[in-house]
Formats: sequence, C-alpha cells, structure tokens
Amino acid sequence: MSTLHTVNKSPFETSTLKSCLEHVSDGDTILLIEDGVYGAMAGSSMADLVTAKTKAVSIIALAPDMQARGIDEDRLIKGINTTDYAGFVDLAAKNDLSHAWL
Amino acid sequence: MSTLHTVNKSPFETSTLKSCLEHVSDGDTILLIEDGVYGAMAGSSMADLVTAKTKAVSIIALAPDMQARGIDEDRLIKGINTTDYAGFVDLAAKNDLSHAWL
Amino acid sequence: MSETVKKFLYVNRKAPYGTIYALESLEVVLIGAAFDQDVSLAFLDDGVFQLTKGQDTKEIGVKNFSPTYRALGDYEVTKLYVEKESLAERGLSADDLQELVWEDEDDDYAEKPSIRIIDRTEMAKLMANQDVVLSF
Amino acid sequence: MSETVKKFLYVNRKAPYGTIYALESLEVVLIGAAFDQDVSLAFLDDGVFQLTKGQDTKEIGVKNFSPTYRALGDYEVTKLYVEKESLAERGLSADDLQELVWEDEDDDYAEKPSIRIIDRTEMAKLMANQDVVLSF
Amino acid sequence: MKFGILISEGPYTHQAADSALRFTKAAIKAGHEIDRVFFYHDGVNVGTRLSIPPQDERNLQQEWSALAKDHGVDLVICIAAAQRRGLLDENEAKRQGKDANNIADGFRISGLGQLIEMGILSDRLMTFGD
Amino acid sequence: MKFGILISEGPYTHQAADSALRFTKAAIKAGHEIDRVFFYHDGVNVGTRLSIPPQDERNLQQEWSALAKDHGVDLVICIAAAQRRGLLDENEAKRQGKDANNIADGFRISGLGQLIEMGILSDRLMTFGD
Repeated sequence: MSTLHTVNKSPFETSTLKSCLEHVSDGDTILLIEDGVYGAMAGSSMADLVTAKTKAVSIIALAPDMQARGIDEDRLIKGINTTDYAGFVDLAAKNDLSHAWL
Repeated sequence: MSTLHTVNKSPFETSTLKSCLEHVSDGDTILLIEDGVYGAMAGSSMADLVTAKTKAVSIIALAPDMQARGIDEDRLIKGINTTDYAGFVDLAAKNDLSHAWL
Repeated sequence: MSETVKKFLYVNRKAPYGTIYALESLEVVLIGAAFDQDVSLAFLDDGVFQLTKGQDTKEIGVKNFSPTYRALGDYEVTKLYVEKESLAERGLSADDLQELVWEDEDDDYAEKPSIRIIDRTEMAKLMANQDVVLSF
Repeated sequence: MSETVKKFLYVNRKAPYGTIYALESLEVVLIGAAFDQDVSLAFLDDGVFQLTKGQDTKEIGVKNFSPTYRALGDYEVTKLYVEKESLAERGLSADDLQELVWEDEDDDYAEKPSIRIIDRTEMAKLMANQDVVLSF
Repeated sequence: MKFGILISEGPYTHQAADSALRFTKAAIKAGHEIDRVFFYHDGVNVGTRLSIPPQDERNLQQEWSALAKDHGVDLVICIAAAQRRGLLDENEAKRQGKDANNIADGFRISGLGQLIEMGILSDRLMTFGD
Repeated sequence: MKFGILISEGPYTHQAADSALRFTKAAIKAGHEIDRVFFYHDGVNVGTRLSIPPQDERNLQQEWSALAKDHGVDLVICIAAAQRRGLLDENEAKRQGKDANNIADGFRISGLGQLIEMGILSDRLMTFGD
C-alpha cells in the first residue's frame, strides 16, 4: 500500500504542506501542484522541513505549475523531481490511494 | 491616525494573523472575526505571539463568532476583550482607516 | 454493488462556520451512510474545532450543525478519530469535545463512545490504510 | 470629485494563478488609475510571487498576466513597495523580480524603477499612512 | 458617517457575506449611512435570484435585496467579475446572446469604477472576503 | 484504470477546476477511463452556461461540455450544493418555481449518492479543491 498525496497550497500561506509532511508514510509520494510548488524551492524558510522528508518519501513538483510561476528547475531543493500531467496520471495509477490535502 | 485591522482566518491554518501582528502600529486595534477568533484562545501554540502584542495594540474578539464556535470568554488570553457587531461598527468609525487581512 | 465494501475515510481539517466545508462534508457522510461501506472520520488540524461543545450560532445567523454529529451513531457512523496533537496545539483537550455515542447491538445495545483520541503516528497509519479518502 | 485626492494602498498578499485574487486586484488598479488618486501598491507575504520573472502559463491554460505589471508605469502607477523580509523568507531576492520602470516627465522622461524594496518596519508605516486600503 | 462595503466571497461557502450583512445592519441601526455595497470576485454570486438555500437556513440574497428596498442601499455587482462567473442582468444577457439572466431585485451591474468611487466618497471602506 | 474526479471549487477563482480538467485530459490520453466527474461545493458553478470569460482566456464550462460530448464523460452536479448557489436545470427550476435555469450542455444534476457511488466503483478517486 502506498499513497499519492497532493498539496496545492503555498507553505508560506497555510499549514497544509506541514500537516501533510507530518502524516505521510514512508514510501509515499507527495506531488506539489498549483501554489503548492512554492514548497519545492530551495533557500526558503520552509526548505529544511521539506528537505528532511526527501529521504523517506518521494517529493515531486508539477512542472507546468512551476513554469507558470517562473520557478526554474535549478531552484528546486535537491532530491525533488518534476513531472507533467501525464506523470501525474501515472502517479495516481501507480499508488493505491490518492489523498488531496486541501 | 490609527487603524482597525480585521483578521478572519484561523492562525493555525494560515499565516494571516502572524503577518498582521508584524505590521500593526502601536495604538492600532486588531479585531478577530469569523475563524479569526481562534487566535484569541489561551493555551494554544499561538497564544504567546498574540499575548506579546496585547500591550502595544488593542486586540478584540467578536463575541457572536466566539459563541458560534463554543469559545467561552474565560478561555481568552488575558488582555483580549470582546465586542458585538454594534461595537465592530463603532471601532470602524473611531479608527481612521480599516484594513482587512484576507 | 452490495458486495463491494470499501474503506472510506472522511478527512476533516477545517473549522466550522468560517467556510461551508465542514457542513457539506457532514452532508456527504450522512448520505454515504446508506451505502454500507466501512466508514471512518478523521479530525485533525482545525477540523477538531468541528466537535467542540457549546456552539451557539444564533448571533451570526448561520445554522448550528454541531448537534448533527450526535446523530451519526444512529447512521452507524461510529468511528470518529481525533488527533491528540491537533487538540493540544489549539489549547483543547478531550473534555472540550461533545460526547458522541453509538449503541452496540451486538453488546445488548450498550452505549459506546464514538470519539477515539489517537496520536499523530496512529493518524498517519489510519490514513494509509484506506481505499478512498474524501477531503473537503 | 477631482478635488478629492486620497491615498489608496492596494495590498497584495497572495500568489498568482492558484487563485484569481492577484489578477482581479490588478484589474482594479488599472481601472483605478483613471481616478487620479495617490496610488501605492504593497507586495508582501506570497504577494511578492506576483512580480517574479519568467512566468509562463502555457501549460496550465491560464492567462499569463505578469506582463501587465510592466504597463503600470504608463498608467502613472509608479510606487510598488516590495517587502524585503517576505522575499528572504521565500528564498528570493530583488534580482528575481521583473524590472518595472516609469518615465518621469519632470526629469526629461528619465526611466526610473517602480519597485522599491522596503523592510517590514517601513511597510507597517506605509500601511498606517493611507486613506483607503484595498486588499483582495 | 458614510461606509462603503466590499464583499469578495460568494454566499454560504465563506462567512464573509454573512459578516458584511450583519455589519451593514448594525451600521444602519447606529445611524450611519451605507453609501454602497460592491460585490467583487465570487461575491457577485450573492446577487443571483436562482439560489434556493435549505428552508431552515438564511437566504442571503433576500436579506440584501430587503436592505436595498428598505434602506435604499446601492448594491453594485462588478460586471467583469460577474461575466466570468455567469451572473447576468437582462441587458447583459441580450448583449452577450445569452438566453437567460439571473440577477436578483435590488442589485445592479456596473464597472469597477464604482468601487474606486466608493473608496473616494465614503468615510470608511470595509472589506469582507477570504 | 477507472478514475473518479471530485471538483470542489468554482471556475477561475481557484485553479482547481483547471487542474482537474488537465488531469482528466491526460488520463483519457493515457487510455484510462473517466468514470464520472462530480461537482461539489462551489464546483457546481463550473456548470453554468451563462458565464462569459474574457475572449483571451479559457472557457472552462465549454471545455468540460466538450469532454462530455467527445468522450462521454459523466458530469454530475450535486443538487444540494447547486440549490444553495443558484445552479438549476429546467426541471429543478420548474419544481422550485424559478423563472430561469442556467445549466450547460453535458452537465446533469443529481444527488450526493453519485459521489459515494463514484468512490465505490472507480479505482482511484481524485479530489481537486481548495
């Protein structure tokens, strides 16, 4: 059993990403979408918290939402990968369960 | 010149109250309304931050919103007062400017 | 469809009244109860505020839906998991919550508590062990 | 009405695209420019993300409105205050923002920067010294 | 004192439209003048006459329409925000080739300039949103 | 694989309805089946035919209606949420004594049971909200 968690909020505005990070199980995937992609940026006040989880869970940012917000790949925290909508669908199919953190 | 700041978000869900507290001027008033009234509760993880501001600014919680959420007056941080909608109107009239933190 | 029994988890992370999500989530739970699935409700973060005692919405003109949680037992919705850490961060304890019960027909209709206080690790396990998660 | 000149401050605290507030705030600023008031824009918290360079919304199907900020100078909206601490908390610096300019007709149409980076104390003072605050 | 009210969220989903209504009633009761109420963002949805809230709940559109009737409060819906969200009056529906309209009594559709004007002419501008 | 999609926010105000649309298109392209799309909370407002977004912006209602037409996607609007927010079909308008309706082609109004059923019958339920 593994879960795909989606987070669509900025971690600077809401506590959603923090709560998600505290409730994931090892081997799960967190996909950052919409304003959630800001959580993937290196050098922010949230970066340490996110970086600490990149070993236990797979953290991925949705590239279309990054591009919309002007975030280059080289700005991402090390260990965070990107994907597109096709990859989003694959992640949803591959994991047993999807959990949207709203 | 003094400002009435209104905050309608839970401080546990969003950073709105924190940002408001960091941008008020001495002598201003912060009125907590809607889910913002949770910021007035003693004993929470936010209480120290709020308590620290009760000297420089007047912090007030809207009683109708407290009652709706089952918060008794004796649960409030010391130094926080309450008012009703008539008092809300008075505060808006008495201060020179209103600033809604959304 | 009667043969499929799935584990449904309703995740409640939002406070009542400021937004409609808590109320409309409860409406889904009530309708969903008719489908005979294995239903659990999770209350964490600001969702724990949904269950507090003494809510009185007269002065804000919004309907008080907190009594409806007491009806959940009659709908055989009997597993309400509340996160301990979320309560503590908000200065709340179990005593601040409504008493919610259900009648166990296998145990001479004994009244049993519906609210189960669990810690964050248990909450994470609960979330991992579902077929469908509905969050609002 | 031409005699009344009020200080209007538009407060931008939200990121673009995830919600429509940034775009619809900008639409108010553009309309408001015709009223010859004393207009300032404040960008703090996630509002600083509105001004970043290199936004490309092709893949999400939403209109890219970031070029519109470059037109503000032509509307005589020339005071865009950006909070330093908000940038730093997000791992950003002034270099990550678009270059926005206006032409000063009193100075031989010299191009001058519209963005002014200020610290939190200055932002608080700016907010205190207004006649109308519009936040979206 | 003259108040202007800005409502930025739709009815029922956010409490903002309720809070604005209670503030407005209290201000009128205290003898203040409500210059105008401007509906922006999802706030435009307050002005639909097609909503049917449950019978044991408040009907925000009707309460606002009553304030317009009883106290002459000017209820203005932003045209740009309304078009995005499908809130039309008869003229707009005709002009846009739509076969129906849904605006309620007491509301009128106009431009964003009415919001700026409200900011200039009122003594205090109050915002209720999310 | 069979996907069910839950949309909880209205069009334009939140990106959720856009993200859901792009996910749905990508899933269809990858050969998956979209069992149903259920519109709840302000999501019901996606289904109004009266919206007129600016010409240089996307029209979400039309894109969803096209998916219903081209791929048989079942677009279901929650009746309780729709009544609160003023989204009606012809039958509902008649039944409730309203003089207009505003639902778009390809959408239908039904009960919350359709959401639960979607959860039971689909392999994965995806939620897009705020």
